[in-house]
Amino acid sequence: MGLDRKLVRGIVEGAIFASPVPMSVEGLQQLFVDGEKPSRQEVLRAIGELQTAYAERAVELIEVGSGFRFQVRALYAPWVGKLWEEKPQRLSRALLETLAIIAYRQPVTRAEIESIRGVVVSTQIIRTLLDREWIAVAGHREVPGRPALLATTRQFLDAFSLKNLAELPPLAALRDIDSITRDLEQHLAAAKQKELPIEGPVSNE
Amino acid sequence: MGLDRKLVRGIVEGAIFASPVPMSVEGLQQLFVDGEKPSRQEVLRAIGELQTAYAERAVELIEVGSGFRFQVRALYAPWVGKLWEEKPQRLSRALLETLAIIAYRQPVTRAEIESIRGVVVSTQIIRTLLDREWIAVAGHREVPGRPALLATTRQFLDAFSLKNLAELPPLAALRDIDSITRDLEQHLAAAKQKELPIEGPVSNE
Amino acid sequence: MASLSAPEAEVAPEIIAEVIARVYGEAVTELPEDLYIPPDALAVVLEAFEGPLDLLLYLIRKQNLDILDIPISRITDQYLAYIDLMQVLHIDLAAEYLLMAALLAEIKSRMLLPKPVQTGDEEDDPRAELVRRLQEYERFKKAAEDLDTLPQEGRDIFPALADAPLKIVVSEELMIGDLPGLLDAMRDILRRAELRQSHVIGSEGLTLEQRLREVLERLQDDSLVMFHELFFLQEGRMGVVVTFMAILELLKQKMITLVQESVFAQIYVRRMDPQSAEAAWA
Repeated sequence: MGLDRKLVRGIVEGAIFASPVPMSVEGLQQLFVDGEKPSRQEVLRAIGELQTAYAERAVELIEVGSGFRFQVRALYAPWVGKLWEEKPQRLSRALLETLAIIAYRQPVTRAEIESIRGVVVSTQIIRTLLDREWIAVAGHREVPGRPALLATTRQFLDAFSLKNLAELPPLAALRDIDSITRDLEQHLAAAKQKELPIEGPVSNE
Repeated sequence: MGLDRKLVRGIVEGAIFASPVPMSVEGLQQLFVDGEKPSRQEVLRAIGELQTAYAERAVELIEVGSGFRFQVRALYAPWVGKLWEEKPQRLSRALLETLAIIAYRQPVTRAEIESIRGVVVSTQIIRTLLDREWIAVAGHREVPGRPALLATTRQFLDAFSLKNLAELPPLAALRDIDSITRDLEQHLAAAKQKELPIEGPVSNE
Repeated sequence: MASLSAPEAEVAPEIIAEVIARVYGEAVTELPEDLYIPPDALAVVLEAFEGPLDLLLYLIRKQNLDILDIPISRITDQYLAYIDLMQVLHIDLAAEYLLMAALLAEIKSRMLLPKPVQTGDEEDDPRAELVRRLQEYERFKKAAEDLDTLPQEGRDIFPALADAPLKIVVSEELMIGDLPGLLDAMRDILRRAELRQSHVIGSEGLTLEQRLREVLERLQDDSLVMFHELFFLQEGRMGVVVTFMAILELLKQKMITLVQESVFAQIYVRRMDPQSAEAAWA
């Protein structure tokens, strides 16, 4: 019965790395078909083994509220943090569209975003939005795979100079992602002119 | 001078994992301040060491068009792919053909693509390709209308796990236009002599 | 005009022998062999073709013919029958299909004309341009198939990403730079401890060394513990102060580190390096 222990561990490892959001034990179990599904214990054991295996690595496997994720060790933050420092990467259309859909349809799963946009939403885009804290995981849909439900955050409102979601441009043409992303772009440009670095070191007091 | 070799390796490791897009050697070097910046060789050595260190892990460090990234080993794809409820839709033939023409003939105008495919290229397809950042406008042809010249991007290479365009599957299986024309002429001449249009030597494939 | 030449006999029983289309004035009563497809499926079939060149290639390949030597008359007839049928079935045809039909018809008629005496050998076979286009299209059709076999991100390839390290990482930095923040947190804890002061248990010889061990034990695994979780409010002000001093001491010795995602966010405490810390306290 069940899969080889090493294979289970590899799947757990790969899935935690590939998932843009933390993976719960149940979420990990659901990657397996019924006959081969490892028990909760087996998944936790695999996670334990991975934590040991990564003891000497630059990333660590940690548990947070909604599950497990790999995270770069704090030791490397001074260097790795520079990835975010400079270039306020320009927002791609794909990113803006994804964001617009999340803003208007929240909470939504990635699959729903994909079905609206008609193209695959890359992990990088979700990751970037999570990194900027413009979106967050608001829960999980109770269907196989327990996909994360994504929603926008207060930081999103701040970044786009919106007081609340009601201030979003009205969704007159439900399908017209084009005009919505244009609106978002304008909002962002206006917000930028007014001021404030979007994130960045804030001095105390 | 410079930083401890192990520290450099950890920074490289952490940065490649943390970056939502592949990291180039230069990009990695830029994480360091001037005094401690490792040489290109040192960065590449660190990458080599990491590739060895991850030999037994479920993720591997590989080089693609725009740099280095970690990715889940193909072995685990069947399980990890289930993270997304819906399989990404297959790329349509129309999109693949358009993309192939751009990849092999770049830079090309839309009209040139249309003349090869014999059909109008839908705006939606070009939009999708631009949106995914697989293609970009590389300039304009200096003819009336100044049509955009389309070319593939590094993201295209990344998406198809290619280091560079030379790694594209060769078009070699197909005869170049000159020899086709030559063959054709010879063949037609022969056929004319016989006066029978049918059944020539079948040479394709 | 030649009638449909290709498909002899073999009419599928469900095809009714009535005029189903007119091709260049000729009544078509039988579907060509290639068209034995349930009519409903035709729309689907047409969608399967990427255009007239693709359809033409299909007709040629299906009969194992060489592109270089298309029996133009036969292929033209088949193509036209196809197109005509589409129209009968009210399937919208892109203009390109009709354009190709016209081109084929033209080539066919040119080939039927007696050749004028040639002045040189430069005169092109009327098929040459079409053949060139078919070849060219076929190359890219194949290239597109090849492209589709490459490992594709999102389909076969999944990038492995780790989260960014928590943003502001401090041990000594926090001691200096964000001491106010730390003290603020402390003040909150003390205030809460005071609220509980009512049932203070008489201080039972709490030593700093003992507290150091306890704090480290709390941080045993690599996990982050919230700063305020290290305090036991029941111990009252004294216990809280001892714990605070223990934390400061551990920070100084770099046994632990404080982590804060942003300035007003929670402060977390974590062990610096489990191995060396273990050794130091063994």
